[in-house]
Amino acid sequence: MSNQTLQIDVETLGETTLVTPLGDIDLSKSTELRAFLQPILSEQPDKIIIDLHAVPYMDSSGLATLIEALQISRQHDKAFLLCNLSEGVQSIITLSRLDQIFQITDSKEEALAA
Amino acid sequence: MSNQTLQIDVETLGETTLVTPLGDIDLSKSTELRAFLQPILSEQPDKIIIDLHAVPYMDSSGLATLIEALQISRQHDKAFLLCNLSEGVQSIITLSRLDQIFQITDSKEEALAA
Amino acid sequence: MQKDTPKHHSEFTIDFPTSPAWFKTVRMLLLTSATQCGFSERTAGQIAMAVDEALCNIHRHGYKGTFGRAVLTVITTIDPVPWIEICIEDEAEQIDIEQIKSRDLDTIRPGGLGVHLIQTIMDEVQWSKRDEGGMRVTMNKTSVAKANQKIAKETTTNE
Amino acid sequence: MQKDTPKHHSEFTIDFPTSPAWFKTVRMLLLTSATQCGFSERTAGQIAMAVDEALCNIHRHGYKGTFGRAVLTVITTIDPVPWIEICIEDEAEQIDIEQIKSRDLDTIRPGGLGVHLIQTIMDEVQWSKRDEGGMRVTMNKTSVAKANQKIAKETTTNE
Ligand SMILES: Nc1ncnc2c1ncn2[C@@H]1O[C@H](COP(=O)(O)OP(=O)(O)O)[C@@H](O)[C@H]1O
Ligand SMILES: Nc1ncnc2c1ncn2[C@@H]1O[C@H](COP(=O)(O)OP(=O)(O)O)[C@@H](O)[C@H]1O
Repeated sequence: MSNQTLQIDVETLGETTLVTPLGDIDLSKSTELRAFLQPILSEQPDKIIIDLHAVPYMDSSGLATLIEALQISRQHDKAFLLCNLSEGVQSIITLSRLDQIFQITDSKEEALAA
Repeated sequence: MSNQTLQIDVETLGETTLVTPLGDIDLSKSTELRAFLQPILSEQPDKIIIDLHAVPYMDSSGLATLIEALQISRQHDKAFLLCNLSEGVQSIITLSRLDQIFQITDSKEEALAA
Repeated sequence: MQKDTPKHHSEFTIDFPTSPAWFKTVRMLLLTSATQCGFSERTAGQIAMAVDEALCNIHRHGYKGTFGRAVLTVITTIDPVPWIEICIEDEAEQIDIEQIKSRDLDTIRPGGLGVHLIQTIMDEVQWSKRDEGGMRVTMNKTSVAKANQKIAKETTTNE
Repeated sequence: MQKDTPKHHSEFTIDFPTSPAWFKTVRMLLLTSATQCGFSERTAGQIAMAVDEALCNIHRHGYKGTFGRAVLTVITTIDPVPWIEICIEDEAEQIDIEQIKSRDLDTIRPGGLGVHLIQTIMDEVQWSKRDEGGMRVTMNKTSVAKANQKIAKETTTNE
């Protein structure tokens, strides 16, 4: 339901941090994702992968959070990837022409190998 | 979405038929469930198990379909069980005091053994 | 919890087709407004169920399965406790209120459970004929009323 | 497909709080009405997204994140092709229409995507100040218009 908090799984695989949010990321949830990503970005792992298979819907506030995380990763000279996009997320990323800006892979394995 | 058809998995295990509907069973879906159960009821297996773990919501038209199937099974002197009720289905069955009428088990295994 | 919504009073109205394809969406509307005013997810789910059953009846008995419309109004407040009032108005054929009744639950037969569910879930339910034609059902529930009544009864019995 | 709903015309209005807790439910309303009038699930999802973005903007920029209300009206028809018209009226502060514009997409920075998304998804979008106070945004889309324009353009280019 809409007033539950966003569930986010996180896994550390060597120098890579894999983040898996579960559920829609809209205006009611994007600040939670932002707060969750901040300490991870500060730790500066070599690679951050956001697995989006369990995010059916994302709005522009969710996208803004991802763009900000990408900017910070770039400042640190670290990799930031998206993988496993659901149809809804693919749709908003294409419509906002961000498919050229984000590094996107089909699977988690490809993201880990990239 | 609401105008898709109800997905129903069916499995035959010896003399038992296990039926697993996937999704809400409300007025827009209960006639589909009824049509699906009819040929199975005609075959008269020893036991029919309806696994309801993947049915988050059921309304009284869904219940009516299950009651009808129970009646037919009883006429044939065959077993008809429900298992794995979701919270939503548990709620309507308790509220309509049908927990005394249906044979209900927590798991599929218990239903197979019953 | 959303810090932006004052919880003391909220209201919405929706005018929509009484087609089964709409009922899931209407259940979500009820879930949202009932949880927003402080009902538990479980109780909110039951309130959504009561409205769903009322809509099924309007569709099947009122409009006889043909195209119709309903106007749903939901008013919620949290002061002093979560409270919800629901009104559904239709333009269907008017029937005598005595005909709207739940069946005897001891006989095992399909059908006749909707009215029982509505009455069990909600604190108060009332059907009426609208002067303008069509029917109206109003229902309300607080998060404590029935529980309190039950406690009151049990206390009386135990003494 | 529901056989009980005539597909030629449908309309609903809902008056609700512009709280983010409501936006998912409003997206479901749009998904239901857009698929009911014949849009694909994919397009219906994008229409729901456009409305979501417009509501986010009303909440954040119009009402500055404080409590407010919106009246959403959705009209659909299927004749001759699926068509949807959406109107959202608020009572928020009025701003000059020129201020509602999408940012340059070539710079990588968060924010400023909502208006772009709304304009890309819908065929026509128009913001205006309401005489009674507050703002109004109306938008519409048919299932073919943009595709046809594109085909028309390509045909002209190729000749
Ligand atoms: N909105 C309504 N309009 C007309 N009749 C109704 C309405 N709601 C309920 N009824 C009457 O009340 C009876 C009991 O309803 P219900 O308990 O939902 O069972 P069912 O719909 O399965 O018969 C119905 O059979 C019908 O005669
Ligand atoms: N309903 C509205 N009320 C007031 N200003 C608006 C409204 N919608 C959009 N705007 C203005 O248009 C700008 C662009 O909006 P948008 O593309 O959604 O990006 P963002 O909201 O991230 O700034 C906003 O920054 C705001 O100034």
